[in-house]
Amino acid sequence: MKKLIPITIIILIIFGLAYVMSGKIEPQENVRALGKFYLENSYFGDYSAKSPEVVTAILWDYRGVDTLFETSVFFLAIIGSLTLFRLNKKQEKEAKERIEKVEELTLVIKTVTKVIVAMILAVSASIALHGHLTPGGGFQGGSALAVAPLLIIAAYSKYALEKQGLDKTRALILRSIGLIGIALIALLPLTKGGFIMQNQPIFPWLGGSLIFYNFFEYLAVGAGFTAVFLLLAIPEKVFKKILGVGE
Amino acid sequence: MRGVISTAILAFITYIIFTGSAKPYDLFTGLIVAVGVGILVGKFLVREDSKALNPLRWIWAVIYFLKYMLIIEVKTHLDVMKRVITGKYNAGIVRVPINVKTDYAKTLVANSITNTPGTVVVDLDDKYLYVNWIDVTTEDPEACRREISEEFEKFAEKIFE
Amino acid sequence: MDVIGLTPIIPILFAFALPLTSILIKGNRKLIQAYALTGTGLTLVSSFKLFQLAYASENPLVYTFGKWIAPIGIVYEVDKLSALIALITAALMFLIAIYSYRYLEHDEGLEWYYTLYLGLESGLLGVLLTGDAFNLFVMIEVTSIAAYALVMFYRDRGDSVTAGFKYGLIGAIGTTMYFIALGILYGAFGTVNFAHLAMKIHLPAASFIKVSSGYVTLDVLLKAEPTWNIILASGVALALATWAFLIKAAIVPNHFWLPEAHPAAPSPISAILSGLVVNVGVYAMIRFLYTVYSDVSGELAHVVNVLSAVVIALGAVSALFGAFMMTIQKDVKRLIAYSTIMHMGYLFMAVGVGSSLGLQAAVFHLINHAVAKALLFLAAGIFIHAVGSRNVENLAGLGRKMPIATFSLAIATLSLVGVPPFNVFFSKLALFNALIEENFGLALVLVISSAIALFAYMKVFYIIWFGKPRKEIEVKEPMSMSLVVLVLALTCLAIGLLAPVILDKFIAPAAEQTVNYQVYIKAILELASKTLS
Amino acid sequence: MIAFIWSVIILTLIATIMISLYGISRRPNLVKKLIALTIFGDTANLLVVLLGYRLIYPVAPPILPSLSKEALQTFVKTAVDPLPQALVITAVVIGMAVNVLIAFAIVQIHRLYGTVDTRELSKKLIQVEGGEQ
Repeated sequence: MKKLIPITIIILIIFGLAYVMSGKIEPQENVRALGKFYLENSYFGDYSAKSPEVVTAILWDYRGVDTLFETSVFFLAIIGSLTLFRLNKKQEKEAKERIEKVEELTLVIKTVTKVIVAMILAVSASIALHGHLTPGGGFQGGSALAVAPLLIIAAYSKYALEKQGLDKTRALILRSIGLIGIALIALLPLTKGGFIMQNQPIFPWLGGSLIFYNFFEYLAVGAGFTAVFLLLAIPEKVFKKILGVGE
Repeated sequence: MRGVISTAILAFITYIIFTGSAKPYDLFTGLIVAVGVGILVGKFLVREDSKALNPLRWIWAVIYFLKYMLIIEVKTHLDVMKRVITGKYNAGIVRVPINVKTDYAKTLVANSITNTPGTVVVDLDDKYLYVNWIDVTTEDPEACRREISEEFEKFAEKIFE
Repeated sequence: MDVIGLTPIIPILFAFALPLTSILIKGNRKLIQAYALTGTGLTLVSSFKLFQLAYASENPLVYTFGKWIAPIGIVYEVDKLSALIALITAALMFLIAIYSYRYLEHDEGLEWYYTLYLGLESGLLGVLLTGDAFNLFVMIEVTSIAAYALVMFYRDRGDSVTAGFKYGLIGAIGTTMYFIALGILYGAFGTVNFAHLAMKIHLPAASFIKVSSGYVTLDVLLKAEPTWNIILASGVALALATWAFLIKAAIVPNHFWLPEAHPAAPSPISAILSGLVVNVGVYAMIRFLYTVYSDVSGELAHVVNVLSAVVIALGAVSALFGAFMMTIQKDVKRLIAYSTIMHMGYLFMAVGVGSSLGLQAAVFHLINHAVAKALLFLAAGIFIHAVGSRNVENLAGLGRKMPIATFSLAIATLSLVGVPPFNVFFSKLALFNALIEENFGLALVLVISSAIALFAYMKVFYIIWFGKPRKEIEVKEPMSMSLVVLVLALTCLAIGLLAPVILDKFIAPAAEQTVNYQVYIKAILELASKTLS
Repeated sequence: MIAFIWSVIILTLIATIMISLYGISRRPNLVKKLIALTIFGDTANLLVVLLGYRLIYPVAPPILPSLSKEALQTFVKTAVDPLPQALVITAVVIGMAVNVLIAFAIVQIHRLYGTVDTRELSKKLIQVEGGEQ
């Protein structure tokens, strides 16, 4: 009841203001000149990124630098998280050992997870590799990819994942490779006398360099999330011991 | 290289269905992705290649799918609808022995039971399924098995064992 | 010309590869240090080249990423102001990288530290070079996120994690505000490029620009009318953006994160945060007020005037508040952090004045403050490193054991309070001249707060030099750290001695070019017609 | 009528922003602060996406339906503005990155102090004030 009154007031104010406002604003029916330029030129036209997906064309071609640094923001966030939860070699080994028996989920979930993981890998790759044709792209694909390790951590345990060789270090290596790939694709045009992040005509086919960016971004984001999940899956006890904080 | 081919087929089919088109680009990237997925996770999915690639098992799987969807599901739906209308039910959890051995077969049986209305698997261990049943007619495990899961197990055995 | 585009890319590339490298070299500290020095060193070389180019050229330099001219793509537009601050930034980052090695000798995680450090450098340089308002947002975020993480570097200490959390939360609010402002700017003007925005704002008066490139599509873009009421939109957008910049620069009432965040970080990072990261807010403010919204007329001028008045008032409050808070601090680094708030107050006062003199003073003071404040934190860091405490009382009497550090600390404090012949004196003089033109009260604020600050600094200095040591500890002066500090101290002196020349040769042209929005727009347009023809 | 609904949507978003800011500043629980922050960021993103919307029928997403010149004509007439969407995607990723870092900080605070309540935290912080390095 106590919450109802402010909510009612807010709603009334909104409707009242909207009534006043609605006479004054005209609904927007046209795109702005810049938006129209992108719509016209993304695939056809002389100034084209050769991609029918206009948003991806803007992301990785017209305004590619934004995306390059957006990726580095995410990279720095993950590095920051690793810094917060950093472990030295000995502690890392400790974190990899099971301190107690881990309760795994039932057989049905484990079996289904196996099949689903394979399907998730295929689906996420499809999202990433069709980023220049349909909605989606490297980041979206990578986020979908990261669901696979998350499911494994939930259904089995983080130790199962590490036993199969996917530990934090490997995830980090994969992430580094993805990012270096992006940076190299961005710098490649310089060798041909172009500009940083130039797409056409240095990569002349459909989508141009967008495919490579999407692929590397897919790898980097997937691996980055995996590293974060692995870190979060370390039991609280281990960390408290490392930090020297009592229960 | 265990399980690569069968997993790759699964991944490829998923990829093409999800993409929704089969242009050369899709087929080509799909193939690469499928092989990659097969190499990565194949060994966890498949224990014996000869079993997984046996066409007879696939045919049985298709038959089972059709029968399950068209006959068993309809039958149980009607049954539950009747119960909803008449209000006649006698719910309870029963213990049902399970005879199939492999993980996939067990999963198939458990999921089949859960997916039909009126029965839900709440837990399972090595020998038994614990099923929440809408109409407990018997508490004898073997009788339960006959009522609930025998048909599923028959097929599961043919497909996976 | 590639050097313009490459300057922020070099450090980020080094940051990308550092985790992999550190795994390959098995975390060898010396190699990681060498790697970091290579990265920052190359960036320094690149920004020095940039500096030369910018000062040799009449117009701002433009680099088109992906060959897309503005406003289609992102351009880096480097005028003298950007190049000058970029050089200072790169130089300080390089020196502090040398200093960091010894300071962090007891801590693990050097590779993470340097990854974030290089990311931070890339963000700072990107902020300075970019000619696109949305790219500015992205680069501010790069800077901020690295800063948040670095504040939390001592992850087992509750105060630094809490301070980092607070900093992150407030920073995220600020940048989201700025993002909304960008949305409004795009909604109204249909562009997020600085030069293009400036053109749209000055459109009635900008008939001097030949808006014709011979290429139809571009003409349509350039001639497109603003779609909304630009006065209202500018007002809201500027208010939101200013709020964001006030948060980034820690001006009262958005200052509260700074006195916690800056001391909590390792001293080299405190130096960067106080010397360079807060400048982001000032620089962005200058870009908006002096380049995009310079010389506007009519109702827009009214909007800008109100905003300037608010900025000046908040700046004055910050200056006094920072000065008073300095006197009651026991923690050395916290004291210096409050001094940062005070100096940011000066800068905003000068920025708000809106005259060319004010801008000159602001730019000169920004540079001097960066050098002197970094020096102060680094010099204090040497003592803190030796003792392991930030409490002033515990540092008592250490001064006589570390002559170089003490000497530098003395120069830093003398310089910051404004004693001739050190650098800050001359920028304070310039500030005084600029402020007294506007209002006598503002100049008085400057004088009073400086006097209070002098008192606060002298107290610390007295204790460190003459105080009785609490307990005898063996201290040796760490050479690599002391040398860096000495270099900075001499720089302070040199800038002070050469102040008239520097003002004349570097600061005045930079300020002049910044205010000249016509040149700023022209550089973009000329390049556009050249690329398209 | 359309204009009225349009105004209601925009005002609702602005109200959400206000409420989320209230949440960030007033809620004592750090996790709730973070949740309020994500609401704030998402609302800002939604606001910017709305800027690119067109109040026409039919309206299309900015993806070329088929690779032919004929399709382009109707496409340009019906598609929404792609630039705000691109900006928002960038902002979404950045916002998420910041949230990840803040969430990790909260986890770490909880490990160190055993609480995520600002009132208790400030009590515990005073005890270590003037702390040793």
